[in-house]
Amino acid sequence: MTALILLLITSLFFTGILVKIKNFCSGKKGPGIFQPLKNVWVLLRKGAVYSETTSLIIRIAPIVIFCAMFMAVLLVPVAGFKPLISFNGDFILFAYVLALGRFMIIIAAFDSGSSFEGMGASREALYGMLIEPAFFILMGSLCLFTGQTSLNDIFNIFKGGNFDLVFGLAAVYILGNIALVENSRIPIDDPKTHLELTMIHEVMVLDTSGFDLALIQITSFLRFAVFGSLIASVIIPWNLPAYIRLVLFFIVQVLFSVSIGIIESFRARYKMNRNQQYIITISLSAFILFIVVLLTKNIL
Amino acid sequence: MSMGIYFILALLISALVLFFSKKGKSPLLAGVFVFVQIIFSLYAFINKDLKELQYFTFDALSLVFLLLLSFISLATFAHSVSYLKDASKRGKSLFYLSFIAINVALTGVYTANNIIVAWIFIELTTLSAAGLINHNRNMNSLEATWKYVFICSVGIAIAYIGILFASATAGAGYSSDMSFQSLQEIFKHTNPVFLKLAFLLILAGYSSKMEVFPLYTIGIDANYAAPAPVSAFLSTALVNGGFIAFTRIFMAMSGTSISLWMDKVLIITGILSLLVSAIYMQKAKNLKRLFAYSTVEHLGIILISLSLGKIGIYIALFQLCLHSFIKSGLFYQSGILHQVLKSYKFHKAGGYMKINPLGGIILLTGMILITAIPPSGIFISEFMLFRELGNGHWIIFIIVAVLISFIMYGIFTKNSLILFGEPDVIHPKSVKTPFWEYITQLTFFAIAIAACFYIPDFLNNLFKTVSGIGGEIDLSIFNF
Amino acid sequence: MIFNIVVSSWIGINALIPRLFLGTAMNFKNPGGVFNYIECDKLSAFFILIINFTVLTGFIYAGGYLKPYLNRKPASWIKLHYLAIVLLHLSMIMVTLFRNALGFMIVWELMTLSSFILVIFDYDVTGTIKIGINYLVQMHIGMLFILSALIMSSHGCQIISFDNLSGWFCNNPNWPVYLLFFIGFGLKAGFFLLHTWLPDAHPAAPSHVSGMMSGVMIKLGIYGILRVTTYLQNDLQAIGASVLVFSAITGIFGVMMAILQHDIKKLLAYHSIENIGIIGMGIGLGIFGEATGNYIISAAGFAGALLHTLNHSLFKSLLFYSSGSVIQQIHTRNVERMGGLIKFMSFTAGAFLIGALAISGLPPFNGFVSEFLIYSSFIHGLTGAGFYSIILFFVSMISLVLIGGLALLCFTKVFGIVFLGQARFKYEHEPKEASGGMIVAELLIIVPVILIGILPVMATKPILNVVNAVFSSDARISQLNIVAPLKSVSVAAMIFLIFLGVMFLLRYLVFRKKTITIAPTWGCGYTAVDEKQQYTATSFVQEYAELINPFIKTGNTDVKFTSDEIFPGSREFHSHSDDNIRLKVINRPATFMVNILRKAAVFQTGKLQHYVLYALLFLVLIFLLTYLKLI
Amino acid sequence: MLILLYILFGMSLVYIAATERFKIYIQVYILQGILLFGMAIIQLRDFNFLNLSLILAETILFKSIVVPYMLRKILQRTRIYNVHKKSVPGNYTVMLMSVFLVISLLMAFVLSVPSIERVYLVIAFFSLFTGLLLISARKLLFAHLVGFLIIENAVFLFSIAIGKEFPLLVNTGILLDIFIAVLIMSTFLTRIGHKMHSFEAETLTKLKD
Repeated sequence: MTALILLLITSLFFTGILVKIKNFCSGKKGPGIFQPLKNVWVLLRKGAVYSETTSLIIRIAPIVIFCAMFMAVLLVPVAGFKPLISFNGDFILFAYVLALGRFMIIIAAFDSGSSFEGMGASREALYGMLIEPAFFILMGSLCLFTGQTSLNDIFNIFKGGNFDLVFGLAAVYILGNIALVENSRIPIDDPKTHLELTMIHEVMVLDTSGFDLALIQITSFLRFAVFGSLIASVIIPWNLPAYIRLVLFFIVQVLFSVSIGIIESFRARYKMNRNQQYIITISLSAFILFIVVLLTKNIL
Repeated sequence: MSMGIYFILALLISALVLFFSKKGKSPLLAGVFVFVQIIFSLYAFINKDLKELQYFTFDALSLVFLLLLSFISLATFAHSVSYLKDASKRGKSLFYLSFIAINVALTGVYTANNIIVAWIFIELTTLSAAGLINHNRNMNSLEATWKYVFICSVGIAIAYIGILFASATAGAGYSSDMSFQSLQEIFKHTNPVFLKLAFLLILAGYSSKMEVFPLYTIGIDANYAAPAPVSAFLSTALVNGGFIAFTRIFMAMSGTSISLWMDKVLIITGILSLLVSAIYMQKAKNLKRLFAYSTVEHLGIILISLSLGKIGIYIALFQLCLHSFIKSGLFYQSGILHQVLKSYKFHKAGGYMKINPLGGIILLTGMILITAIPPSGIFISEFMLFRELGNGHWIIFIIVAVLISFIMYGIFTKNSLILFGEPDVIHPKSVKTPFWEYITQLTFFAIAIAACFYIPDFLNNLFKTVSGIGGEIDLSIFNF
Repeated sequence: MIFNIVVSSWIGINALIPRLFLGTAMNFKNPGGVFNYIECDKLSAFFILIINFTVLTGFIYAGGYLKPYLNRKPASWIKLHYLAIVLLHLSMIMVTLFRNALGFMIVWELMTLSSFILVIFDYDVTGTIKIGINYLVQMHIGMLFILSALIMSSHGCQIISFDNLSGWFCNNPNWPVYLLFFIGFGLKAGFFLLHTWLPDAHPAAPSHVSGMMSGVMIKLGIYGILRVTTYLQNDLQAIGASVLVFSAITGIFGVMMAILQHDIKKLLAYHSIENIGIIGMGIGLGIFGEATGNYIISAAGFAGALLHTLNHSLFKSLLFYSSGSVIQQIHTRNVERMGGLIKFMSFTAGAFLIGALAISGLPPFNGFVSEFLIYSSFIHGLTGAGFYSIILFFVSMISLVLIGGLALLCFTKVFGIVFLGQARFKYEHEPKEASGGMIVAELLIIVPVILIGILPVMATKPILNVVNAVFSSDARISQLNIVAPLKSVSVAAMIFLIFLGVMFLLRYLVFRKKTITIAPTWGCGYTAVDEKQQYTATSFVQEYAELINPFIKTGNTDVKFTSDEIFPGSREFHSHSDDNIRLKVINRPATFMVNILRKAAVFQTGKLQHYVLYALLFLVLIFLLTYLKLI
Repeated sequence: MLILLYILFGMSLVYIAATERFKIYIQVYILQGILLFGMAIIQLRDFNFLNLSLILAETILFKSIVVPYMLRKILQRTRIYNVHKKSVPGNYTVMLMSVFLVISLLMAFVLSVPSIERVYLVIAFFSLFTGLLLISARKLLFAHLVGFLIIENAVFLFSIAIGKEFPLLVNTGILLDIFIAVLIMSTFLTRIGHKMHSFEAETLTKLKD
């Protein structure tokens, strides 16, 4: 339960911080931290505009996407606070609910019959397909390392073993990259969408509005929070007392958002056709991690 | 005695046919003869192993095929009646005359217990077949008949030389009685070189009758040129005759020192036959020739199974009987098909399934049965064949399997052209085929299907006695 | 009259089955008669259940689907078609029941035969017959493989039967016979390299037939493999590993090809290959688990395989049926010519969507459950196993992940292109919603699809019973380690659904007073948007196609401009992806052989002299062989 | 005495193989009939009326009178006397004949058994090969028919060589068979000649795939 609450809290201000950092780096003042929430609130109170080509799909999709994300939230441990649902192999469910969300957003993009959204959809599908193995390879190697099969136990890496720190950091690196891809940030995608026919994520929601758009934005907040807390639970030792973990958790979250902000402001975006390479590289690095784990398990 | 009566009746009826040829009573008389034929075979079946006129015996082998013959000749007669509706009186009488003659000759071949007598009747079948093949009196039939008669005669002459050799060096002290039982004794003491030579010559000679390699071609031409019912008769009853005449000699020789060698020769012949049929099925342009090639295929398989000892003989008989039923049914159907589509050619005829659905379905069924796909009874025999090949003869197993697959491919591709293809010229279905013409095929196919699930005991026993199996091999796979 | 036969046959069997299924394995042994060799253990019972259900829906669907054909085809042909359906059903059931070779072979071939007749239903469409014959012959070859394996394994036994296998496997190396069996049954199931008949046969057949064939008939290949697997004694590790790897390749190949297809039924056919791969993975895991004595792996693997068999039979038939309704309406199988159909046939669209979600293995549908089982088998293997087996498991698990991702890509494409957006071309008549029978059939399938997704335990427990009964595995362990996670999965699914409901309620409340305006799609400022500018299937998968170009070539055919034409005329361009495996492995050798045969046919000159000469040559040949002591 | 007959028979075979004129075929065939009669008489073990008459019927009556008559009839009916084609040149055929002679000698020696007159075997094989040569090397149906007749002579020689007497009934059966065969063949040959005014075997190659 605590895990859920913590997640929700972090998801509230995460994007805000991110935007703040970006503005700061580009020497602007920028809106307050809670501006994104305000936007969502505004959207929630608005009506909706639907394209005439659309069907039921675009009306139900955002809700399904949101619920799928919420399921993912329920599965994620937060720095030693048990998630609501946890069982052997729950990370499979985790990955697949994310996939469910992806499926829905893609067909929602198709629904408007727009000539742009399909493009975004195709990219989303391809990159999603490519990034899933990275996550699984990571999980698999952590399974192998810890001998556990549920998220809650897997991420409890820090037991003072020789290689814990190494693996922890490697895991963090990979998770960070995955997070960038999943949340479609720079270097994969540019939420500000200076064309390249308006990138991936933003283009898919061109024809969503009002309540639906709000849901989708909340979903992206949650997604950030989820990955953030995964990272947090990797690098925070679980055997610390609860309050310290709490503090550490928030610090990690803030750091995560700050780092993303910094990346976004100081790093250029890849050309679209280079993205595949980048994503495959992530999987590759995950695989290297796996090999290392395998060797440590079987040789040392 | 009964044999004598049968011959006399046959002679009488043929005389009457000649006599009444102007009146056009010949169909009736032929019908009477067929009746006689059936009665005769039933009589033969009732008192088995009866020796008649010293040269004929109703042993199990002959009984099986006598019964078969009575079936086939009845059906053939029925179909020829409708086929000859608008033939000239003279043509009719000639046709029925030869029909009676070939029936008599085949009965002789089946029942003869003497190698020479069998030979004589074989030659007779050739001669009487000529009248049937040439019925249409066009260039094709003339050519086919000439080839058939000529090559059969040559082949049979060669076979005769073989027989002479076989009986040659029995040495003194052995009776010159040429009945198969005594031959069995004689061969045991014959010089193996002579025996091999004899076997080879006989195989080569009778191959013209059995429609296997090397002299299979004429049989195919004959089947092609003859009227459809006649082809049905030729490629079943006549082929069976050749098979019997050969098998009796083979069984007489199988006790001797050359039996292993014979088996190998048989396998080579069988595989070559399979090969040629596989080859020419890819090329065949004509439905009847296709069926003829499938006859070659089946006889090849039968030769291979003959080489597998007692159970092999059992398999051969089983397959031959079912093949007779299915193949004759197919040929009857092809006759109807020709009435409807006016052609046997694959590139001309087509769309049979649309034009004549019942016939189409029958053709499809026959095609499925002849390729030994269950529920065809042939599947059982091929299963047993493979089982026998399975212990030791894996190479033959593979060869046969491959060739059979090719043959299956050929049959289906070609037949589908007729069944489903687009005809280049669509004939309005002028002739309305009466339903009774389908009955023969339906019954025959029904029998062939039933054989897949149940073998009547008397037949099973007949086969067992022929192949000399007795009880020692377990045929309980037939239990269902 | 046909109808009555069918209905009675099902009522009989459906009444019979649950008893068999729940009760212990029953075993007729009354002497003589057809029941002599029949034996129905739980495995058979399980498959019989699947068969009955799918054939039932298929038959209901057929009623609606065949309506347009009734006046176009001869009545007897339609009758034959129905008869073939009955025959197919009965023979499939008998296949699961027979143990002795002859009976098994007969019904096996009957199954092939009846399905052949079903496939060539549309015989006047060019190519259908060729495809059908190709299918028939390949199945025949497969039969010969199985036959040879059976004969080899029951060498010296009175009756050739599967029961001899255990004896043979005890005393001989297992893999050769198992390989033969695998090829034979794999041809039916459509494993990699043995699949070539499948992508043609399914599109050629009418949709209910494709549904039945892909749903259950190819599963009987799986049944055969499982049946043989039950007798395995040694070589387990090698066999399991090879099956695992082979299946992984199969799965990836299937889905890779599927994405590039634009013929909707061909696409679904390739997906059958993919799913067969997944099932095969389960089997491989099971064997491997037995080899290493790790019962969790084996139980989870086998259970996953069986459950996925069931699930695939459900959602694949669902997909085929719904796509069939579409094809029936717009008379083409090319997805590029569809679009916006959800507005005309909303139920079909919904059914297809559910099927798509299920086949992509997404929760809360049944596809996820079976894949979850296989995954859990994998991760159990990861946590405790040797060095090499870990690598094996890991790689094949990743391939399973890839399969999932690719399937998602593929089905978003299909659903999006076919049902959403606007019609890309004008339909010759307004598409109408499928007729009652078809809808009923689809509903019948949708119910278990969702039920299994929400209550996996309900489906998994009996299957675990089957596994425990048939394969050597420990009931307690499997209950503990396999059912427990599924319980929480179902809890999660429940929560998800409840939450979904709540959100819909919320949305309703929010929108109650709001103004909902309908406007044209926003074209980013570009106003003259028309349906031709929609994203097409080809462009959707273009990046992917470039990515996998090394493995699967996709070619374009277009007409080049020549220098002399000042006003270029109309051009036509279309891209295609061809199954190189089929071309290289099957077509070329087959055509090669046939050509050789054709060439060999020069000997028939029609000249009488030559015929006599052949006889002489034959004599000489035998002389020589004898003289040289070759025979 | 016998030796002379053998040699004559052999000569006749060589001659018949070399020539291509139908008239000569017929004459040589008559000659062979007479020769065979001589051999049979000499070989005959027990003189009784039945055997004598049978041999007479088989050789003189059948081979020297009836069959030649039918052959002539064919020629008259179809009015085909002269030869157009010559497939294998005469000298080659003669060479082939010598080869065959050697082969038949070898075979006779291979198959030598005390109970068989070796010389008969040689001649029998020789005539068998000649017949086959006629059938396979000549392109005229008439020549084929003659070849068949020569083969029948070979059969007769074999039966003499092996020296088996079959019961009368059987013998008559055989005789009848051959007779009808020749009869039917000649009728068909006549038909063919009528239809196509030549004995070209080439024209009979319609039937093939």
